[in-house]
Amino acid sequence: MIATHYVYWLLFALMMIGLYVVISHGNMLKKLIGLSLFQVGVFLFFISLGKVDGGSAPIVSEDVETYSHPLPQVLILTAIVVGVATLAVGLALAVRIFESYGTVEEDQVLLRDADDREQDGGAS
Amino acid sequence: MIFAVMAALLVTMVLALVRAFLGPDLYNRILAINMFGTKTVLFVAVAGFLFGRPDFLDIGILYALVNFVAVVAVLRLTHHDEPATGRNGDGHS
Amino acid sequence: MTAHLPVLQVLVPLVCAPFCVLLRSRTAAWLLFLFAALASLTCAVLLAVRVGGDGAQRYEMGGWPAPAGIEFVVGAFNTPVLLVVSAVAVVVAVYSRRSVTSEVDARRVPLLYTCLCLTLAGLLGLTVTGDVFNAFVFLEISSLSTYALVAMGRHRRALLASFRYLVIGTVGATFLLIGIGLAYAVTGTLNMSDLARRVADLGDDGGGNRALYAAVVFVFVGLAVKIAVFPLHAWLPGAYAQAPSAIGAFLSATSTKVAIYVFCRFAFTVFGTTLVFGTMPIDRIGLALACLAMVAGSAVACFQTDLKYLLAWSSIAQIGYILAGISLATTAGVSAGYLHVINHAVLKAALFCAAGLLVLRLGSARFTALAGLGRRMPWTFAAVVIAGLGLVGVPPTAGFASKWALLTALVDQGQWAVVAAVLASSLLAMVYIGRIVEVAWFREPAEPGTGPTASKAPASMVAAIWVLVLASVYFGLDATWPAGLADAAADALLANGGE
Amino acid sequence: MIVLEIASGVLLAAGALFVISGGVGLLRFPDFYTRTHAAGLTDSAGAGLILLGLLLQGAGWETAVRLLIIMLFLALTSPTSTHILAHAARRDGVPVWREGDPRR
Amino acid sequence: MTTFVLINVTLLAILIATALTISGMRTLYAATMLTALFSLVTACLFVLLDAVDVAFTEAAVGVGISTVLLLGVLSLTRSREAVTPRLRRLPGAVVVLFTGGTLIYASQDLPEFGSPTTPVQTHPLTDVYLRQSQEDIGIPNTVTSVLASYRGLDTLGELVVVFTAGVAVLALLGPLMQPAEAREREVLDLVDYRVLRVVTGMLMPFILLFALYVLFHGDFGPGGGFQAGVIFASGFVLYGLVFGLDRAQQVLPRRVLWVLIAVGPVLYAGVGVANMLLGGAFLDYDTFAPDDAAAGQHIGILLVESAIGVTVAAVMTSIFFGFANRVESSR
Repeated sequence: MIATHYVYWLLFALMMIGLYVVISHGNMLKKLIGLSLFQVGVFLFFISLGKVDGGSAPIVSEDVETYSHPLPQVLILTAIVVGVATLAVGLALAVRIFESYGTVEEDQVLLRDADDREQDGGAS
Repeated sequence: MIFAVMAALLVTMVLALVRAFLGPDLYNRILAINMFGTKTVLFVAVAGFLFGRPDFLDIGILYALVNFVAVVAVLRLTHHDEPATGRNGDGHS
Repeated sequence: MTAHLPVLQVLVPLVCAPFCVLLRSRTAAWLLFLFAALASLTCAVLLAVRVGGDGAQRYEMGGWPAPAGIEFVVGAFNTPVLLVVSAVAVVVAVYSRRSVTSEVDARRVPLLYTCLCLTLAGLLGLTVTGDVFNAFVFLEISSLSTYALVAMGRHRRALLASFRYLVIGTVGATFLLIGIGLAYAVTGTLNMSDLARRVADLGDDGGGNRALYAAVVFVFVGLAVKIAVFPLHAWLPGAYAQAPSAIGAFLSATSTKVAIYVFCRFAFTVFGTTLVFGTMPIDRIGLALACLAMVAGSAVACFQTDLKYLLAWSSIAQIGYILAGISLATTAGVSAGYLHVINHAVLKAALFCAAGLLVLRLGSARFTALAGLGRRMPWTFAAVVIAGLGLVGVPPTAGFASKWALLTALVDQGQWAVVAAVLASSLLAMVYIGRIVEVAWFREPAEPGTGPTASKAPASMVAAIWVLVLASVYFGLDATWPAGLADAAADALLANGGE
Repeated sequence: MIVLEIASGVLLAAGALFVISGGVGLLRFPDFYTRTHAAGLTDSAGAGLILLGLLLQGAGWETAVRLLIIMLFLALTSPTSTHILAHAARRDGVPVWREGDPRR
Repeated sequence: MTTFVLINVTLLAILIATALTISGMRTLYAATMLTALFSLVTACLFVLLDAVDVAFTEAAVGVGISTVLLLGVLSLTRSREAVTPRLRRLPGAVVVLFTGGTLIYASQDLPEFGSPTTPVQTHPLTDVYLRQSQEDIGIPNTVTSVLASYRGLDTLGELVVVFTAGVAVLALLGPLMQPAEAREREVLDLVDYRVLRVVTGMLMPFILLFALYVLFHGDFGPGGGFQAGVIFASGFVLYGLVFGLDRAQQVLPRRVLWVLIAVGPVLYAGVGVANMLLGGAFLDYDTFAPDDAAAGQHIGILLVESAIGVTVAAVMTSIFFGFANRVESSR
């Protein structure tokens, strides 16, 4: 079990570190960093599904017999792009939040929000 | 022999990693990460020979490039902001 | 060209988006979005007719046969969703012309329409795709453009709402990705039909394969975030209420609905009814969460002092109704769920549009601003009340038809606790709609001087609102058409794909 | 051919040695500037030797060209980055270690 | 195979140690740099797991783009994280416990790592992609053929996601938001680094050439439109960082970028529409050369990859400009 599944366990540990950072940290930039850690764990998990012992990169050549599976790699190429796109949008939002609230700590932003609401009598 | 080189690279990576963790200031970290980057370039080259398919050295070129970009970016974008982080900015909480 | 309808459905809004950027004019961008919406509505209608005639339509991208390539599948189970999404898009397109100009910086308007086109394309693509990973890609297209749309709201709180939505939404999407990965590890395929076949081959209970069970859990948790099922709803109120009004109307009517459809697609036609609702207790969990959502959502809505936030919380409760119907996993239940998807989309779009009109004329939709204006803006408030009664489920509105169907389905299965929750939630809905009435007609205007600021309600906005309101009344009086669609959808889903 | 193999082995071994000693130096040297020296050692001597050693393994001209490009690239960029790093550190006033100071 | 396992475990251990350190670090500059390091290690792991194309992308994106963007944002915002109250950590821990538990539970029935008999490897798709594709498409790099042809729609989606990100960042930070306020004089303190400027100047043509090479060599080796676009963009980022933003924007004005962003999706979808008009299905490149399917596929893939390259380069560059302009004007 250990010899055949160690990769999965290590990658799950990685994902969970990322997820923990996303949920537990109040700093928005840290959240985004955590998000990318989490996603990298998932990417590696996908790639590990396609790996074959003794296989080689799926670029066909005459003197190679076994290849790893190309499909997970294609999926992860797409997913990496999606990940960086999300990161860019998140960072842009963080910049705007900093410009209008003066902080990127979620707790403080919420605090200032509560002040807003008292002023205009709304509630959420 | 190639295996020994690979082992040496991995050990050096770990050493550079420790330096990157310990800091103690920004410049030490950048130095460690820059060195780590060079090691990954070598890693890709050596791994190609180790597993018998040295056709993918393009990746090595790219690593060398982005490594350089990253170092320049760090210097360019961290410089003014807080010189304080430079001196005693140890990261561990 | 008719054979290409499934791809045209998605392609037209997708291609309109870059043209919005290229032309960079507000009017051109708006026209493009209107065109995209009309074209996709046309496609949806034509597809519905074709599906009614010759059954499910499949379209293989690039001419590659299914498991190797990606295929689009349009069947009775997704035509209602296509129709709802594109019809709402048309109405919102008409509505948005004036609403958006008044709320969004003029220089950002073309970008707003670009994002709207992309959201529409993403939602439609998510609906028609027959490939699980492709579904993830379309989900991300629609989500990413939605984050941008929400962030264009007027207040700085819109930025916070958008950021939270981004973090929660991305975590949800990543969960979906993990689920897809686990399912792929077990079956080796991404095509929905192929996946269903291979899962079925594992045995009735999935062959006791724990990785498959985990895949089901991850996919559903990921989708639950997008549906805003009760404990994972945190992003919804802020996102809907802070977004520009037209966007709020569009999102509230479509995005969660499409996520619900994807949930059905996965539950009934990919993992299979027996695995999801037999071996795994998804039905019981779903019903429990639905009850919580109905009661909690309506209860919180009662305490809101801003019309938009009230409507957003009421959406959470309404999602509970839909989820309850689907979790029953009977034809009657799923059909009731679909019917409520249609009706709720119409009702919520009408209400958010009306709220947007109030924002345009009063500068805000807070109760303090609305106080005592019922007599001065009778038509707008009449629309709010009629649609609101639909939310409560008073006959002869559309809400009554779907709620009745839901109650019948629940009673059939003997789910008395859920019936009680539905009734309690309806009572609470009566309370919050009652509050709006009380504020609008029986409260003195806060300051006598504050009346409508904008001189007159733009005709396009009023028309959009009343089209939706009249549609909801019509669906209440004569529910044969939506009910027919919903029944066909439920039949198709429960016939294990019926593809 | 045996000569090539031996030469390649020797170069690789020397490279490995440089790389490791540079790594140890990076960790053990007392201040930033001395560490720059260690890092420079692995980046230039270590990397150069290893790449040369690989070049002599003889894996076709396509690979050889790429190895040469990498070498050239590293030879250009890595001294540059070390230089600008040290320059910036100097201007920022990172102190120089003298005998008897605590390590930093 | 022990060599492989040893390297694999070492790299994974480095990865996890880095992730843990990042999570504990409160100086965000240091955390960002470690994120760059993390990306490098990930890319090495991808190489080890035979995913060379992915390694290419991850290195370019993770180090070349993400790090630069994060650093840019950090220089705009505060760079030190506040201490998270202990109580707030609880929900995270609970979620992580449940999720991790589910994953461990699932791992009991996951196929063996590296085994050639897993469902993934035995599925007929493997044969289609690895053998059949050589006849259908005739490109040695199967990742490219799956990416651009078999799953061409996913790739269109990916391109649209990039486009969306570009539009979103423009909407949030774009020049639209800031009326041309008088920007302060160029405060470029890399000006005195003559060596850097000379070296960068020497590298620039080489980088652009490399990007083109990656674009057109994607059929035979790792690479393709996306990677080429990112390399081009990081070359431009380098140029902007060293020679100043104004000069970079003179070379590539916003107007041009704006058009280029939109060109990619139009071109890609246009290829699909052309296929439909020629009587095939959407993105059925065979129709380009009815007599020789493989030749048609080549044309289609080349067009599609170029479309991706153009838009990705334009989007990444304009995202960088968006952030960097803020940095400049905030100083």
